[in-house]
Amino acid sequence: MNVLELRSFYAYYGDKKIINDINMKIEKNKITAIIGPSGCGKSTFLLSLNRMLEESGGRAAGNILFNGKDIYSMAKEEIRKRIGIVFQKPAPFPFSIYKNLTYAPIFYGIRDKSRLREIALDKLKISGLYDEVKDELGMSALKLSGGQQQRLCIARALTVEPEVLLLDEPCSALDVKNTANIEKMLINLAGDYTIVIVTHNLYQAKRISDYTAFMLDGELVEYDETVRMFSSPQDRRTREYIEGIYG
Amino acid sequence: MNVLELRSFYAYYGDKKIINDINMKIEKNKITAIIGPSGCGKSTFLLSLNRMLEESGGRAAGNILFNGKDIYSMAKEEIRKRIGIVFQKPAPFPFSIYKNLTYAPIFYGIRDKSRLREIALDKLKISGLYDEVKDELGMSALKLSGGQQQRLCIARALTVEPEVLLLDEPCSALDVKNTANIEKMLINLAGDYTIVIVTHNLYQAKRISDYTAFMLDGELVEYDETVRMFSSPQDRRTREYIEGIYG
Amino acid sequence: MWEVLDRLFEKSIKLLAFISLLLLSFIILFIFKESLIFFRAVPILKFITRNTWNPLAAPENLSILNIILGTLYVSIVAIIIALPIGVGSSLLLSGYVKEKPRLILRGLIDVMAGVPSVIYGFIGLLVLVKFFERVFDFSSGESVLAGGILLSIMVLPYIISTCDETMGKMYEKYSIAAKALGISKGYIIRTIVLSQSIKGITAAAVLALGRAMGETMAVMMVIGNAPIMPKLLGKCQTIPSLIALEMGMAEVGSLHYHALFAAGFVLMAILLIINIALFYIKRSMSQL
Amino acid sequence: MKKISSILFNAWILLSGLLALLSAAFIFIYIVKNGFKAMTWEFILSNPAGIPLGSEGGILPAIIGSLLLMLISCVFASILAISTAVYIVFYCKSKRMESLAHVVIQCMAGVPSIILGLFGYTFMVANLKMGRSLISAGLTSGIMIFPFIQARVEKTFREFSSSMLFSSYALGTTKLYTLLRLVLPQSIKDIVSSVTLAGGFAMGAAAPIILTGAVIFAPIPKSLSSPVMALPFHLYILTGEGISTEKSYGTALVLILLLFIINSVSISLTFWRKEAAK
Amino acid sequence: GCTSQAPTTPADSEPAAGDKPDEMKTEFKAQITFNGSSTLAPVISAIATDFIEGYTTWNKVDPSFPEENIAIYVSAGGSGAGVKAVLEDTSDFGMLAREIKSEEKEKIGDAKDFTLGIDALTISINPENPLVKLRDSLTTEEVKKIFAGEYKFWDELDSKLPHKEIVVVIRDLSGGAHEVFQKSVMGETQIRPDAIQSPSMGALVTKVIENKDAIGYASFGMVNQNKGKLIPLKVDGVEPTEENIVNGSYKISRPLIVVKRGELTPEQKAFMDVVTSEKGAEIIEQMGFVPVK
Ligand SMILES: Nc1ncnc2c1ncn2[C@@H]1O[C@H](COP(=O)(O)OP(=O)(O)OP(=O)(O)O)[C@@H](O)[C@H]1O
Ligand SMILES: Nc1ncnc2c1ncn2[C@@H]1O[C@H](COP(=O)(O)OP(=O)(O)OP(=O)(O)O)[C@@H](O)[C@H]1O
Ligand SMILES: [Mg+2]
Ligand SMILES: [Mg+2]
Ligand SMILES: O=P([O-])([O-])[O-]
Repeated sequence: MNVLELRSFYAYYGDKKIINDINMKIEKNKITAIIGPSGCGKSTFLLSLNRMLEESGGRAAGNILFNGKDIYSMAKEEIRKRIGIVFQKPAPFPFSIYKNLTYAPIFYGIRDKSRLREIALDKLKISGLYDEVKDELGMSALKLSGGQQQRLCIARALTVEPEVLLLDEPCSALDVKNTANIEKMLINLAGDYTIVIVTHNLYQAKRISDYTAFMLDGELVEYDETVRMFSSPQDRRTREYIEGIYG
Repeated sequence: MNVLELRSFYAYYGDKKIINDINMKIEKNKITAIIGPSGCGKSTFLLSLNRMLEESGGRAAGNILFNGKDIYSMAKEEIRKRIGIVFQKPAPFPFSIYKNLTYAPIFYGIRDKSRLREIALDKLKISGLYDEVKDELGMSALKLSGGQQQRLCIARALTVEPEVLLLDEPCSALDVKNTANIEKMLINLAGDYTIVIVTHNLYQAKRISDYTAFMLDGELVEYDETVRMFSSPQDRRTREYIEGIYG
Repeated sequence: MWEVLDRLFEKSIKLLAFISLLLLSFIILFIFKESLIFFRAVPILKFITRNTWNPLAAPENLSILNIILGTLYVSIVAIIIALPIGVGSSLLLSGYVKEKPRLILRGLIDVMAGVPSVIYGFIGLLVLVKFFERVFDFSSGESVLAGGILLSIMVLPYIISTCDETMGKMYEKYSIAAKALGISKGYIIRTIVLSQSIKGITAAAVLALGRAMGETMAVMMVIGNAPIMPKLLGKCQTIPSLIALEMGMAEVGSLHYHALFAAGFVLMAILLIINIALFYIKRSMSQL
Repeated sequence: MKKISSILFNAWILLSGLLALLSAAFIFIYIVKNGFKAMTWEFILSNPAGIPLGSEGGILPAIIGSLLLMLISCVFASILAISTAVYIVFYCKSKRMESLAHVVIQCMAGVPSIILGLFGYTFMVANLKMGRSLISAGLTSGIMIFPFIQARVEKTFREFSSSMLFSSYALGTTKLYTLLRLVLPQSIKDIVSSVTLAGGFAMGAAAPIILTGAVIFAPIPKSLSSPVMALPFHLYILTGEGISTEKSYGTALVLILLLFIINSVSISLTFWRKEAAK
Repeated sequence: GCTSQAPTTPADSEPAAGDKPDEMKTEFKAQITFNGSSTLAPVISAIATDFIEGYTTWNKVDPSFPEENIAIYVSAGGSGAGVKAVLEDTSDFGMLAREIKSEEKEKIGDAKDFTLGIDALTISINPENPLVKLRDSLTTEEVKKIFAGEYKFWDELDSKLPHKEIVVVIRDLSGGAHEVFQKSVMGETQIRPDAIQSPSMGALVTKVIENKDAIGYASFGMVNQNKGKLIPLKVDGVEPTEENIVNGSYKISRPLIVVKRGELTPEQKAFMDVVTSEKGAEIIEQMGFVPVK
């Protein structure tokens, strides 16, 4: 089943076309990886999916259907609630860990203390951060290590119960251990959430994703099951990109 | 032959001990990689080697010998001239490419125009940047791409003819292609320079280094030839770290 | 619920911002309007190119070339004195003073900037002017130079705080990389911080020039207020002091009254040009 | 050659630092030394007296008046200036509107305070019949500090990490919620410090209030429409009419001390913020 | 004296006399404002402070007044500002340290003015000026030449004096003194344009006190307040003394005037009665001026 479907979708910054005529379906409760060289439009692609593109000054054309409904006809707040995003550089709010996790739920009207606490702890557990911080929920989130901050941001994105989780190079600034933690977590999440992850680490794409999309200059060059894509890429450019360096 | 030797070396930030009793020799004209989880003290270790630790508010105890002489008994400017360092985030000076490369030589008293030009072009060639920028030496260095900036910073570090080059995660913000360029360059440099590189990318350590040191909580857990280290780690913790994820 | 509040908030913010901008525009237009009446009677060119100011003659003789020149002269002298000192101090602050003392010093600089001009004027009259008379044996110490020196002390805090801001950032940004090359602090400050702060320094100079030209009370006490062609060691008159001295008597609606507005308008026009320049300097700086 | 230029350079920056420090120290010491004699509790806590008025007694109504003027101008200016800053940074979508706003504000920042005084008098006091009053003078000073507050607050907002804003919007929260729960807690200290600093300027300025509301004698004002005494104007009269040098220095000292107190509030706020950020 | 009850039914406040309740309803103004001459402002404020401290509320001044706090405000901006404030209705009373010009009176319309005292402009010099020992009088012609800039150095006035520049200090245009001096001494002749314009009488006097070569027209009141620090010269042999000023033989004098448009309200009258009373005169005298007897 498809959660998201792009139909001749274009994205622009000013007059510059960044995403060029993409048609693509993203399957529910699977992990889809987006790969491609720097500047090819991966981040822009991701931002388009939950209308954050508008906030960064971009402009979209074409359709993106979310469960069959065009996202540009829905309220952007709702879209963002249902499609969460996590960026490359973790940006925890300068509050306590706990407050980071209740920030959005409070906005969505949850006032009940015990309910809030439940949400916070639940998401911390999901993101594998619980054991590391359970005694320091009041500590400023800025004091966490990079990897912990990133996991906190993922937990925070989950507090609004999104159906889709977009991740933009979430591990690029992290060390092996933290990366492993996050990958483990994503694989666990995949049962309940649809995950789209941008990565420049091909090994990572290979390790965790079910589907992989290769982008070049704003175009979708190839899109296939990960296993197939890495073993027998159809397009010459994909092959070059995958084999190019470490081949 | 050893260029650097640490003897029961400790480093502190305030009262916090970051580097704990390290004894280690670094071989000349080889690449030594430092690996270890985030926060284990890799950067601090590197900063200690050319006394930049003092600038970031840290404090050292114990000895580091550079060609047999204790670096803390030498002028820190001299140490830094002879042991260059390049950081994770490239920080070119806000001058032209050319001026970035002549900045330090002029400080060290070189006035002769043709000599300066020679140095600049030479280092550009070594860092593999020459072909890309040869027609635009007057362009602001800030306009270069991230990977180019990083290579420029390496070239700049080389302009003072250091004997040792320290690199702190130089590729973590770069894409595959730029990373490959820099790795190629480092391998080329290894004949003439001693290189110490901190990386969180185990593959990178494996690909380019002769020796690898694994640090944990400020201690040197294991230090060996890279091939040996990755094939048969002696320490349980090293094994766990290396295998932990992709094992 | 938030959506409703959000819309309400956005509306009121827009309204308030709109009111503010409208108010400011109104004030500017108001001053413009009051001067326009004067320019109908006296052509603007005559107003700014002749040099006799005598509102009591009949018919009045109202031209302010001398006064414009006086305003510029005093302010430029002030900048010439204050800029090197201010830039030097900021370089010192940016590289050689630690974070905490620097914060305190910056606070003190803010206090300096807030010392009322009446106080400066008072000290200027009793100390500076007298010093000139004693030491240099001037017949009277009121002069462009006295005004310039006093003003230079007054604008110094503005220059320092504007420069220090850019310079501090520059130093922070590049010092580690430069130190890693074994380069000394002095050389870093001299070659990177100074050369990269040129735009910041220009901005500071322009800001200070604006302050200096608009300063009233202090300048009025030490320049002698004689509407003659200004000389460095002679007396002069500035537009703000002209307005301050004569606004009391100029009856609303009289030509003299409108002439004072017109003088203010000329000052604003000069300042506006300077400020627009500043705006573009700032913008090109942020694009860096 | 390298030596000489570096020595010259060091001499220059040291000397200028010294000069700047000396001139500041001179002004403070001069005022403190001369004003110290006048500083008694009676001077601070009583009304001016004597013939001519002000040659004896104290300056209590002027202190209160100045504080009230500061309060009014701060409240007025900060509501408008902060709203304008919020609008420009968070709501204004058109670049042209933004530039236009900046030009108007820059333009205003360049208007000398004496001209604002003239405006305040003609428009508020005479045309609107608000009379010489606390409110006219406060509003005129408020207009004077508006550009200052606006610029500083705008800068504070602009420095706020855009990735945090981005993250907040990405959670589907609205702008208002983000502003209230995320931006405000982080920038409130900077805002307060800008406002207090501006308040200090408003308190020290004589030019905008001479025509719009300051008088030689008034008791502590009871309504917005009463004229007030104010420290800078009192100082101006004491010196201008040669009434009493001792009391002038005393008044100057009180004014500086008040500024000092206000500024230390702002300094400690900045300190606090920097500490908290660590 | 000030204790004498303000007349409740004086001839010149007709409306109030007839109908008291009506007066209460319409416009009792507890607040009186003055603006204008910086010379006169301290005098009025001193009287006002006394008045307020003595009575506190209006009903203590006159039982027929309501029990409201007395508020009298004085501000200063120069004599020009006094006329201006009355014309523009921004103050109840204007204060002037010069004659009201007839065209000003005309513009005000129904002008009521009270002359409170006389001030003189003394031609004053620094005590260290050698002129003090040489002569104690200047002729009007000499004064005129000095101020017009015909004499630029002291030795041009008298060859025994040193060759030093004469520093002429004047008031700015908004002060009453400027006009008085122009009219009674300079006539058609212009004052030299490079004279120092002091923003206030205090600054003018300070300048003369501080500068050995300075000469300026210091107010008689200020000279009395700074006895010995500056030396007033005789003009045409006439010394600026109280007597000479009153009898008019010292010519450079100016009246101290309070002016108002229209009739005084009873409460304004109550205050002005005190101003023009013995008590007021005393204060005027204390300030160094000559009260009108
Ligand atoms: N806010 C923006 N305004 C204008 N242009 C932008 C903006 N963000 C990105 N771009 C441009 O859009 C193009 C695609 O950028 P994008 O960030 O999507 O690439 P990417 O594939 O994510 O690259 P990377 O791997 O380096 O993150 C680039 O050329 C970039 O310069
Ligand atoms: N300037 C500093 N002041 C105080 N403590 C510091 C400073 N720099 C680093 N530390 C602390 O020293 C410890 C080691 O830091 P270091 O940067 O050396 O780790 P690292 O191994 O380089 O980590 P990473 O892989 O994340 O870069 C950390 O606990 C860190 O909090
Ligand atoms: Mg990207
Ligand atoms: Mg590190
Ligand atoms: O008393 P004056 O201010 O008019 O000189």
